[in-house]
Amino acid sequence: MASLTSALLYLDDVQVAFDGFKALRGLSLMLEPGEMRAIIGPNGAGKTTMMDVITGKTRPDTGSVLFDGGRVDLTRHDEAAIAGMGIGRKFQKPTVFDSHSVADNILLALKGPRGPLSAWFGARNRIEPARIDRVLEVVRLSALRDRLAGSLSHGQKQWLEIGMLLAQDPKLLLVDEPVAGMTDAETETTATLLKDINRDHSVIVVEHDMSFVRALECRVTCLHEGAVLAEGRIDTVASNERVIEVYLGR
Amino acid sequence: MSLSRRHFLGTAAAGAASLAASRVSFAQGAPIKIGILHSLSGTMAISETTLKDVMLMLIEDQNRKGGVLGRRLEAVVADPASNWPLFAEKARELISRDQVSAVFGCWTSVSRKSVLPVFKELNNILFYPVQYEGEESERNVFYTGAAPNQQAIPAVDYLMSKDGGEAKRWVLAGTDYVYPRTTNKILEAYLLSKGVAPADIMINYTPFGHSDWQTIVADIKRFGSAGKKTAVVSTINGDANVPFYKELGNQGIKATDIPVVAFSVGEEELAGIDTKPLVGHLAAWNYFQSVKNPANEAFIKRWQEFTRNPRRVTNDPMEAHYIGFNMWVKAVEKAGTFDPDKVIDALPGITAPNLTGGVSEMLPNHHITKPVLIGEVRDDGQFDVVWQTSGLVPGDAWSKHLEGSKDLIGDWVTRKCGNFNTVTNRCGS
Amino acid sequence: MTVSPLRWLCACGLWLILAVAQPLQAQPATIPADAATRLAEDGFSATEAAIGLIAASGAPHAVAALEAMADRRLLFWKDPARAIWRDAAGASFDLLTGEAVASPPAGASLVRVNNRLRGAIQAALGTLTLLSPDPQRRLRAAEAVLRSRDQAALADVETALARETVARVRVALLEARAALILTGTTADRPTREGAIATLVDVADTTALTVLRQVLPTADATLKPVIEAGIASIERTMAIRDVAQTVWFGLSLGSVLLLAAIGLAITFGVMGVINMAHGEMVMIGAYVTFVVQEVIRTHAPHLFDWSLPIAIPLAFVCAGAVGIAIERGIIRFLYGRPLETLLATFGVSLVLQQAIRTWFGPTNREVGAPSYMSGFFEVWGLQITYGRLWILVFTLVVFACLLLVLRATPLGLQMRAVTQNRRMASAMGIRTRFVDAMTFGLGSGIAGIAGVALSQIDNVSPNLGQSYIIDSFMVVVFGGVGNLWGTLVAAFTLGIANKVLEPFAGAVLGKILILILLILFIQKRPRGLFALKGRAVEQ
Amino acid sequence: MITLRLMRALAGREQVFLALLAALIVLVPVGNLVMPPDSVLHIPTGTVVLLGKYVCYAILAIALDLVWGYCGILSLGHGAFFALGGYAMGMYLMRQIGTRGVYGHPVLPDFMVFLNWKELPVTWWGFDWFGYAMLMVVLVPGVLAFVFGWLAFRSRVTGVYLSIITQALTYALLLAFFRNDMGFGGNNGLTDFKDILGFPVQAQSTRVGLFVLSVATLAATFGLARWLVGSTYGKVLVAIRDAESRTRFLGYRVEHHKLLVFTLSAMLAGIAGALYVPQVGIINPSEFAPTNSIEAVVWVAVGGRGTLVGAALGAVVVNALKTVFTTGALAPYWLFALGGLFVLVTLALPQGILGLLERRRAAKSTAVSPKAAE
Repeated sequence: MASLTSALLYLDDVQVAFDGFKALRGLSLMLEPGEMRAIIGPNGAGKTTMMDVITGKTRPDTGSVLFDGGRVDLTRHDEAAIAGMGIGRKFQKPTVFDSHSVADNILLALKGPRGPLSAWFGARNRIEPARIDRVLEVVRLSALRDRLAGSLSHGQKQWLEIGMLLAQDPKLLLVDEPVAGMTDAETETTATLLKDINRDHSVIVVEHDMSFVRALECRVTCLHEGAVLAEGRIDTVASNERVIEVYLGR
Repeated sequence: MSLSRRHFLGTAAAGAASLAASRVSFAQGAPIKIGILHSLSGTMAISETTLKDVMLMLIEDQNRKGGVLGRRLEAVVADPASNWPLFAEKARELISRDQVSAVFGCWTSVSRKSVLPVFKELNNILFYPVQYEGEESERNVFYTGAAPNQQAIPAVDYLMSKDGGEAKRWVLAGTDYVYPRTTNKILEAYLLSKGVAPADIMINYTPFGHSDWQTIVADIKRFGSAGKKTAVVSTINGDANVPFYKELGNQGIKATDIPVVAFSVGEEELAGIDTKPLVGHLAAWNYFQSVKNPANEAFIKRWQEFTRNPRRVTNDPMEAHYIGFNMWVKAVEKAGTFDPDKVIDALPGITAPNLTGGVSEMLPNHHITKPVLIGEVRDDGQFDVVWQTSGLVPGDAWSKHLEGSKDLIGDWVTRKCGNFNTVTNRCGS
Repeated sequence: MTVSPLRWLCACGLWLILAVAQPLQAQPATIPADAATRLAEDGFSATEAAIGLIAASGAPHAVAALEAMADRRLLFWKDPARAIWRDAAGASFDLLTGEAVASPPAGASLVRVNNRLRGAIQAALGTLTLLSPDPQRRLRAAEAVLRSRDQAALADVETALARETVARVRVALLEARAALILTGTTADRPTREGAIATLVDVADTTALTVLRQVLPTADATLKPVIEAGIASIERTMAIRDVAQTVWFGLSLGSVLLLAAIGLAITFGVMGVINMAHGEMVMIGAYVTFVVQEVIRTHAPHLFDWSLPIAIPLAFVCAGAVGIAIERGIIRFLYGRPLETLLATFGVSLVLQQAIRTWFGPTNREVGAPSYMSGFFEVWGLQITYGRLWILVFTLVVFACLLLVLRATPLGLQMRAVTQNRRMASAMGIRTRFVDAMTFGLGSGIAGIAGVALSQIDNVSPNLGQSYIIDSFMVVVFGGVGNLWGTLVAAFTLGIANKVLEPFAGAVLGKILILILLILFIQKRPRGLFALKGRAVEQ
Repeated sequence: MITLRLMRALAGREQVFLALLAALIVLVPVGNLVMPPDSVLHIPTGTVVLLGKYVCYAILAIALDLVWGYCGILSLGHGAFFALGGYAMGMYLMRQIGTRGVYGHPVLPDFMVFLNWKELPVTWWGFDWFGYAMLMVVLVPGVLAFVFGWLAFRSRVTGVYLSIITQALTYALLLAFFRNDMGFGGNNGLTDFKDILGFPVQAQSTRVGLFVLSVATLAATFGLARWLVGSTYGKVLVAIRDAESRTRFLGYRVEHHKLLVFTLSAMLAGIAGALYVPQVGIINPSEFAPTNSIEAVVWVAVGGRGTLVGAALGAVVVNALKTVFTTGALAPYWLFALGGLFVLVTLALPQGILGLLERRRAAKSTAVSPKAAE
């Protein structure tokens, strides 16, 4: 087992309650640097809440959330700070800046100073277009460079959002249901894309699509009622009695 | 048939012979324009709309009498929408674009202050019909409403008299703006000079449109329980009065215990209140609709006919416009021209009958002489005059009871100065 | 009219009682002719003398005549001096003899009264009616004696006290007697001490007034007793003040709640920013005005029913206008709250000006039915009926609304639609209909609020504007989408306002409340009782 | 491609706007000062004052468009910043009156004399110095906006909630300035100004000068705003407007960005107020009325939000309508017209007048383009 000091992300006994409803009840999770992890689980298992906790949107009631070998306590920081530390997040519903062009979406996401003055007349105005092009190439959107993001198809938006994540160059990517609403071909491409990304980055993918999870060929964690039900290789998890009972069905 | 009746009424209202409207012939020349600058929308519409109507009526009647200097008069109505900068803008429009010969308008002090520079710059005439805090005398403005010495001080005198109940303790309650502040300053100085102890004076200010009077009315009640006869002098403004009086009625403060004398509550304001619980509370004005004399009765009749509403009430500022308009007509006739500059010089000394049976005179300080009447509220929303000054009181532009202004006088006839200092003998300081 | 025989009965009854009580006193049937002469002088002092003559005459019709004078129904003639009064039905009676007059001559003038005379009449009536069979009258008489401190009444007060059975009147008589004893010169020391003790027991503002009044002239030995009495009353009153403040706060809170409760539906439940909300309140107030006008002209005896009649009408009118606004404008703007805000602000301007055009810009008179006027005292606390009924009414409306939301199909559908529109639609709920009904409900409740507010505020086109900001603050403070929050917020703000008012003054108090609210929202952006969880945040 | 074309089209509109301002700067002084009064080309002083007022409103509208149109912060309290700037200028103008007040007091303004004030309150110190007053014109609204924004944005008060508390802010200020004890003249406000930097306020040439200054300031404001929204910062603002939490997860401190634009906008509003006061001759608490702020929002909506030029256009159009409608027979219907306009714009013209023109042009070009494509 990995230790706290070597782990990129370390969640221990995290609990979150909303008005009495316990969304997370003692969730513990550990992620190695460079690892890709798929999270599965039924609705209400706490997948999105977990992401909220990691990215600083929701503060846990108890438990510790540590990053970068235990050096950073994520519960003490807000979204912007956590993003700055190198945790990028893609939402379940693709969220891009509709009234900006595809290139501008990437421009805003690219790593670099993010203060208002820098944006007004500082470094962010002098970003080289080549950096944008490089990202667009990876997510296969070069041809749509000047299109308004709002006019993209659902799948294209998903990719653009992944592109924006890449542009941030984070240590860890949190990807929430990246293939929802995609065609089979698009799903396949996305799997390849994520595996490519995983070469330089750690990735956590939340997904329902089991064939997609299989295609990722990574460790799988199954959540249920706010805690880990099973963890391991996909075949091990998929054959777990409890997993079958609560999630996969017989 | 109707022609002859209108003819008769017109005559009655003016007290002079005239021809029926259709038969009046005017001399050559375009009509002379008169500006009417009263808010028809916004918060002040509640008070000012009536004044616009009364001006329209007066102008119509004057035309029926043959106009002025043989020229027909034409009203130009502007709506400054209760917006103070808009008052200045509309005043400028009336004077420079419409070339009016005089403007009748404004209600609040701030609207007057707002248009003042415009009238000075373009040298035109403003007739201002509302009681105000004084401390002003401008060449271009004629103040036909009451100055504090024509309303506040006589009212207090009355309450101190035997008939008024010999009040010994005073609550000065007002809306927090310049008129109540100044009036209360003057009254406070006056009361202290009359030997009232500072502890027997309670001053209270509330915001515009204050609607929850529970605490203040309870305070007044408690203040009135000190064993001395207590009276309330109210300079509460417009909208806040209705809830104030409703609360007074509800908390059972009767006029026989603690009388309230108001300076901003007239027939028009009472029209919105059930006055039965308020019988006996007082108001001080220079005119009440209930005053009995032929001129007033004709005026009321004409007004109700003009507005096609037999229940329409008249009030003090309407009378002020009535006096002001008639003074303007006489001054134009005296000067023989409509030129505002000449009319301004002709106005001081002009007299015109008021509706309470006297004859008011325009003074050199551009204020007028008026009788002061104290009325008690009746259950039908009218006032019973219970006291009145024996003669007419000349309006003081500058209060004798304020430190900064007791040496100042306004005199536009001999000294040509609105703020002449009688101690230093200089204009201005 | 039935009043005049009643009056006569009262007067006769009084006469009978007087006759029984004082059998030795001669009973002149007439008022001295001098009274008419003095009245004909038409001066306040002369009239005051006449009042004295009438009151002292002991004539059986003196009460009726004095009441007529106070109500401006007494007329006089000069040369020869004569006076008659009219009763409420219009019949005329001679002042001196009390006999009916068939056809009074022309040229009469009204006897003018001012506050001083009204006070004198009240005092005279007080003495004359202390033994009236009607307890209400006796109470008023006792209060009049207390106010006038007319020493001559002391004997009558004692007599009345001896046979008084109604507790309330008894207290008033006791207080009056104590006041007479203390302000008089004849009583001995123990009697005076007893009187002081009585006043300390009553412990109201009048008692305090009397004690303060007699303190300067009291003899040195009695002074400490009076001072101790004053201190005791002041202590009681200090405690009472706290209760009074709380009551004022509750009352203000009920007004705030009433104004905000409709908004809690349209804004809180539907998320629609309705800037025309205040105008719905205004419509309700004008409906009340119209109802009262109709009643005044067609069925004056129904006046006390005007509010119960106005409430459903106001609900329907304001609700209909609300539905029209929702169907005509707001439904195109769902999901765009800021645009809704602007459009409804436009609507509010139009509605204001429409009312101004139809009803004129001036205030309209809305009268208070008998049960809404006056006050009663509980433990020295003055509770005005109007405010009390508004508080009760507000709570009833609140309870009804809760019931509608919890227990009716519409309430269920409303909650379903607000929580998940698509799902509700899929379940067969007509979401558009529910939207319109919800908005109509919120507006209708605002209309009902207008009926109540017409009792304490101006009925003018500006009525609505004065409540809109406060209403929004209440809803936001309480937490959007939470009716209980709105309730707590309204009463909290009401009481806070009233607690601050004596220290900071009305203006500064209001400013402080606003600043505190702004700061509070920074601390808890979603109000006092915010719903937590993911559903809310999205 | 479409974006680019749109950009070019917009830029064209902006050029027209700036050209118009340049024309105003030249033509109005000539028309007023050079042309004889009976000439057709003469522009009466009243019109100059009126135009000057519109221009000040246009500056306010642009300031508001910056926060609302680009950053999605619907401030219903911008009138407060405008009024604060106006008060700062008004206080300077009051101090310039010197001994020419009716009481001839060397230091105290008239309203303080007759309320028996003995000395100048601290808040008034330094306002006799023009530089200090001008500093206050931007500093007071700026600091208020900064403090308010810092509190509000940090605790993520957004959308409607923010609108309501901005409204509460201006309402609280309204009540405060109505209080005579504050020492700002209460309900009457500040008025009867004599001169500004030694030039008499009433003089024709001063009026024209102020007008030219206002137009120049409008141009400068527009330039600044255009530079800002054209930079990446403008893109960040739009990103915040469209997807605030997305922006936050990208690592932007949304509150800092909002705070900068909000403070800047408040300062611009303050400058607009400062220019407005000497031209209309009065500043009074009713400028704080929540209705005024809402009306300003409507100008922006009418012109077209998020376009800058549209905001300025809306301010001028609505106020010109107001001028026309409030005189003569139409006067009682003004509120119907204004209210109707609000409803119409929000329902039928979500992009405002500019959006309408844009659509017209787009329709024309698409009608032509198929042929061009062939």
